Amino acid sequence: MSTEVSTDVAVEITGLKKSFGPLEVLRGIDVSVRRGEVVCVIGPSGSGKSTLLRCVNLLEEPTGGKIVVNGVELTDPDCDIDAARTKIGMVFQGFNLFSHLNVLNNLTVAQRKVLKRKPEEAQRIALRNLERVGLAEKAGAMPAQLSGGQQQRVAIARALSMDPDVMLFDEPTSALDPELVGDVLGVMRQLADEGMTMLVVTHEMQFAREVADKVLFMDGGYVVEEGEAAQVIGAPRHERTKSFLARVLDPTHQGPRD
Amino acid sequence: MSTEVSTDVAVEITGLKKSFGPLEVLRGIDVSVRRGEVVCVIGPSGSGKSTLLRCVNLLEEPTGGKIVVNGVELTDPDCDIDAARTKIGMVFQGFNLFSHLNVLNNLTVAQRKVLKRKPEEAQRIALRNLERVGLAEKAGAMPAQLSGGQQQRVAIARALSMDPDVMLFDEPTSALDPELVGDVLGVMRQLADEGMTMLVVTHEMQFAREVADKVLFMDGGYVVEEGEAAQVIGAPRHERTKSFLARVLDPTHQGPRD
Amino acid sequence: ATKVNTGTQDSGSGITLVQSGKLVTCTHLSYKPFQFSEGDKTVGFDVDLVDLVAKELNVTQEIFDTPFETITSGEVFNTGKCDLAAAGMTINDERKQAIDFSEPYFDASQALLTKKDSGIKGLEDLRGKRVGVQLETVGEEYANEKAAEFGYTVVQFEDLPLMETAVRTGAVDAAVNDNGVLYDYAKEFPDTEVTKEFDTGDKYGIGMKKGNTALKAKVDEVLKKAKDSGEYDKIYEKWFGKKPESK
Amino acid sequence: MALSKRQRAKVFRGAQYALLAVIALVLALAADWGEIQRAFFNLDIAASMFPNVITVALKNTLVYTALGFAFGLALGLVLALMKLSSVAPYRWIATIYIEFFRGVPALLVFIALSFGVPLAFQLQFDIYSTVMLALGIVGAAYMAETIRAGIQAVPKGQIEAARSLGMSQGRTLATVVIPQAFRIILPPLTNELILLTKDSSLIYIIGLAREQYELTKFGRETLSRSPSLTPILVVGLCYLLITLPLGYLSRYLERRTGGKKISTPESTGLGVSA
Amino acid sequence: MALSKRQRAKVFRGAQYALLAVIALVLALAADWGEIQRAFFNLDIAASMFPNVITVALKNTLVYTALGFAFGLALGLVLALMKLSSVAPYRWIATIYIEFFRGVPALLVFIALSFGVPLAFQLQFDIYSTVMLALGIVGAAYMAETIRAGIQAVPKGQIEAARSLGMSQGRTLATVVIPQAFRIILPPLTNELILLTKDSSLIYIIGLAREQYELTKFGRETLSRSPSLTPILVVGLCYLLITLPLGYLSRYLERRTGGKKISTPESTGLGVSA
Ligand SMILES: Nc1ncnc2c1ncn2[C@@H]1O[C@H](COP(=O)(O)OP(=O)(O)OP(=O)(O)O)[C@@H](O)[C@H]1O
Ligand SMILES: Nc1ncnc2c1ncn2[C@@H]1O[C@H](COP(=O)(O)OP(=O)(O)OP(=O)(O)O)[C@@H](O)[C@H]1O
Ligand SMILES: [Mg+2]
Ligand SMILES: [Mg+2]
Repeated sequence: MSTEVSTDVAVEITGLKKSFGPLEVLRGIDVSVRRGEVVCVIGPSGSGKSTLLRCVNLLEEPTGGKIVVNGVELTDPDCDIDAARTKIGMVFQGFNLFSHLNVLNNLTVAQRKVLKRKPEEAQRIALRNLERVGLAEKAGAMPAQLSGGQQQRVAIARALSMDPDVMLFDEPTSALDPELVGDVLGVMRQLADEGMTMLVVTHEMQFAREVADKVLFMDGGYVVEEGEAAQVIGAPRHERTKSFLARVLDPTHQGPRD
Repeated sequence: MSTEVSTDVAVEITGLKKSFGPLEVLRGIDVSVRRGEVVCVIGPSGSGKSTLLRCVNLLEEPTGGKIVVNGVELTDPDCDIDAARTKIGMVFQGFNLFSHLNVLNNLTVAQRKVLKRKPEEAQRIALRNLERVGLAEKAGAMPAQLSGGQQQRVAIARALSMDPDVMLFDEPTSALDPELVGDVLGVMRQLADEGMTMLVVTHEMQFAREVADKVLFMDGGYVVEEGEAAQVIGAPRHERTKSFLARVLDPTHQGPRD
Repeated sequence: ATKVNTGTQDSGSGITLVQSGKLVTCTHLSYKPFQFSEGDKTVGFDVDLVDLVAKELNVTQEIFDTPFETITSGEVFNTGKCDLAAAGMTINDERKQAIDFSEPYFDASQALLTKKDSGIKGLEDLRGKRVGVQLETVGEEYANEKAAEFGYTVVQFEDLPLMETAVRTGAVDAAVNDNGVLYDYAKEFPDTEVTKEFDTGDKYGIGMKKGNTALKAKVDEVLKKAKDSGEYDKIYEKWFGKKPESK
Repeated sequence: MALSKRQRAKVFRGAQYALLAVIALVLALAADWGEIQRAFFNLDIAASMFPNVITVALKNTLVYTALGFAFGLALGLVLALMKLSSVAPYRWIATIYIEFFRGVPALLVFIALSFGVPLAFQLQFDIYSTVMLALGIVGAAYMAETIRAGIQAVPKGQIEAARSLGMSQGRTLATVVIPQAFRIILPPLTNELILLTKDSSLIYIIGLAREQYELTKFGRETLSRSPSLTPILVVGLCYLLITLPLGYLSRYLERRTGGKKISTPESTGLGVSA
Repeated sequence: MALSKRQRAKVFRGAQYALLAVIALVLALAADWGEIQRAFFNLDIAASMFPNVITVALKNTLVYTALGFAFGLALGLVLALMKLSSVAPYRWIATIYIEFFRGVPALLVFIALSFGVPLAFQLQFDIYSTVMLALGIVGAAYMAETIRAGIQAVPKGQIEAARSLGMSQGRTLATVVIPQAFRIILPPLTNELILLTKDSSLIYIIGLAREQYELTKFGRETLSRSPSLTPILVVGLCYLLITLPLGYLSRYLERRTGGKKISTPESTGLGVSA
């Protein structure tokens, strides 16, 4: 299937462009994530963060540019994108657990149907990953019976069950009540510590500062600033980064809105 | 119709009780609002503030106690409650403009159908009140074409068009975007300055502090604390008032939730 | 789905039946006393006659109820729904173009059913009134022919019972249909009466698919045998309470 | 791997088109085209139906439907108000009526009404009254639940605002609730007009004079004279002339009113509520 | 003022009860009770209908409806997928089919199918096939739009989650979309089963042998022997035996699935979309 080339770079995005009709959302993005690296993407609403992430596993078809994940060029028309996606875990803002399946089946269905794992093996892997996110005892529950934080942790475990090389997170905690955010961030931090390659869109500056190896600031379809977490968040160079961070970090001193 | 007794007390609530089935929401409330006075009611969610207000114009039927507005006992079974309500303006959190009528007709319909005013007179009064809330130019608009703040100001004008003796406000700004709150509070402040008797449920502490003659703090179906605005908000005596105000005035230093 | 007319071959006679072992008879219920329901069976004069044919063919008769217009237009034969049709059906030229008939087996005429004491004695009393008929019957044709002359409105009903009931409810002032069925109805419901017969000289025939000469021959043969043997008279008396005046 | 997913998708799409072509071809070869033309598109027969199919049949279908709809709407409004009444017997009567007439076929109702009721009550109606009653009784059962749902879909805040301005319950109903409910129920009501148009095909059962024929009866009549499907096709198109524009209207109205969904028996099953 | 509002309300309520009583009284006096009993509740006639009304008529109604529903569901699913297809001709065919068969009365379809099609194509079907085709063709038009709406009501996030786990489009459809759509459409589908039960009253038009009678035909037949409304009432109650429980089921299922509303033609008018 995919010809895996051993390389230090997990995700390589070059000149990525994406338009929705006349709306140019990504205007030429270059990003490179190395194996084991945690990269956080920050930026104002509508700047194209989600679109970037969704392009990485081709949920959105790029209009231009090249995306290589683990040596496989996804933008090649002949790429087996379904196979490639099994190696790219994705966690959504809205959890998107399969609402008609219980937690365990949420974790096993793709293992069985896509990776063709045996039921017992799939279940074993599923339970191991549920344990990783601290929800082993919820294996039999239906998604609707879980809190948002628990659902999101199950969603992470579901992605992990496919043994991905890269994990993509799109604002995994934005839809959560404040007191449930911590659990999810904790799981993500633990993942990072275990050496998972991660590309994370988030508004949690504290998390970015502590966990990210690199932070990208996006605005208007461009990567405006890029660098170490401490530098981009602590001492931003660009005016737009500064004003964004001022608003996010100190919302009460926000100026009057239009 | 209503036998108006000249008295200094506009609203007199004695021993008011209200249960919804087994749930006792008001457990004996005594409140007295004097003519021209502005009374603000504050308290945590579910403490019964809305229920209290809705009892004052009998939108909820009290389970016990007595309510006298302008000398008319509303809780008397033989009271003409429809007539009494024309003297009590009510402004809702959700505006509740009649969605099938334009702004002008929202203000004239009850004048014509209930007070039996002539169309021209009703229109004149409506336009005067629209001017009071700064929306004279919106007379022809439909409610759906207005912003939340504009809708709420129209709702206030609608209530004022009935020439009420007392105005009840139930969290009039809670459903508004932050930048629209000011306009509505401005109109209310102006009303207070003009000497309107007002009973206001609000979370806007700044407004309560500056405008209210008296502040009631409700919790668990009782009035826990009552007094001058500066005292209740600035120097609360009761423990529950203190913790409530701490949470409302300084949300960032809130302790961990359960 | 099977192709039309691939039924079983009756050895020797050249008769092909649409369903093996069955003689399927199309009719339009109810047409008392020619065919109607009694208990959970369909019985009547026509049914007994066709039973003779079925016996001769060594099969059992099955009654198939279908809208009358689909019989007279030949649709039921062309779509292979039945072998023959016995439905108190008058032989006339228009129908002969669509289907084949056996030799006549019953003499009938048209008659007028009214409510008792309505004062309606004939078509001349019906000016400005409503006259019920049954869809696609000779009675309908007759009533339509005379409508202009006598100035009444023709109202069409789907079946005989609906038409007869309409006379009782007053929805129509009178109804025209074959004398046999109307007398039978008036006997059962004494608040109605037959006030007039129109001598149209109708003759009933058993219908079948155009060109099905083998079956026609068999039916004619059975009818003739029955008349000769007196079996026909017995059946006639069973359903009409008297012997036939002529054959 | 011989084919990438993308190539396979292309092949798959090609296969779909090919399948379509093959089916079309098989149909074309298998069918007897002469017979089909005679059966479906016999222009002589079609021509012979005009102008009566329009001036008599289509007109009558429209008139019958309109009569039934008007009566059904009035009766439906009464039933809806009864179902919302505080007087329990009214609620029971309305519920039984609605349950019964929604649960049995319209044909059965028509037979009962046109033959049973006149016999039982010694009443006699003219054709228009009978049609109005028959279609109206069936239509009222549909519409009652729609109207009730529409009334209940008017936001509570609207009623509270009216009451707190001093309007009485009746005044609130007339000034605020009914006008707003009406806009909510307009789309489903249009839809029930379509159902009623189709139900009007059953009134032949009550017995019709020639100039009272509606479309289906007219089609059957022509069919029995000339055995071809053409008459059915012609009257079928006449029905579409009514129902398609109404369908568009219903969807347009629904889009305009923001697609506020109400729970009516059409969408949720027989309305069973005590 | 003589009466307070509250007193007036009491008087008003009293008046409503009084009105009810008066209407009941008038009806009781005006009607000919003997005749009504004979007309509606003739026990002899009712008794004579058993057991055949159950063992033959009700059974056949159930069988016919089930056959039509099964075929209609299969055809409806195909049509729904065609309407969602990326291949335009499939969408056109499905749209035309749905528009046409939703816009014309079922009776017309039955007439066309039982007499027109066999003539045109020289095919002959047995009774069960004809019934299955006739009811199924009508039912498929209802159900196609329901199924399409149900499929489209499955949240996009569910599909994205499945795709990002590496499932192919077909696998996603089978594993995630169809199972979830099925739960959404179960209530409206139950409802369409009710409509189909009622439509089965029209299949007498295709011609039936005695042991093939369904309820309405059986009732009419009994009616012709004994002109009383009793047969109609008896078969009416038999229909309710089917439709009322289905109605309850539909509402129960809808409550259970959280009353997620989908836009189906039943609730929004004829589905007209290109
Ligand atoms: N499927 C789509 N069709 C059309 N426009 C889209 C689509 N998806 C996104 N957009 C537009 O693209 C722009 C960028 O969207 P995107 O969701 O990537 O922003 P974002 O940075 O993730 O914002 P947020 O922080 O609000 O999630 C927005 O203007 C959005 O409206
Ligand atoms: N119609 C009702 N039926 C049953 N319970 C009700 C009803 N209205 C209110 N309640 C209950 O009464 C309690 C008090 O409600 P109320 O709306 O008066 O509180 P509140 O102080 O206005 O709260 P908030 O600040 O959230 O508006 C709540 O527990 C609420 O659930
Ligand atoms: Mg986003
Ligand atoms: Mg409240």
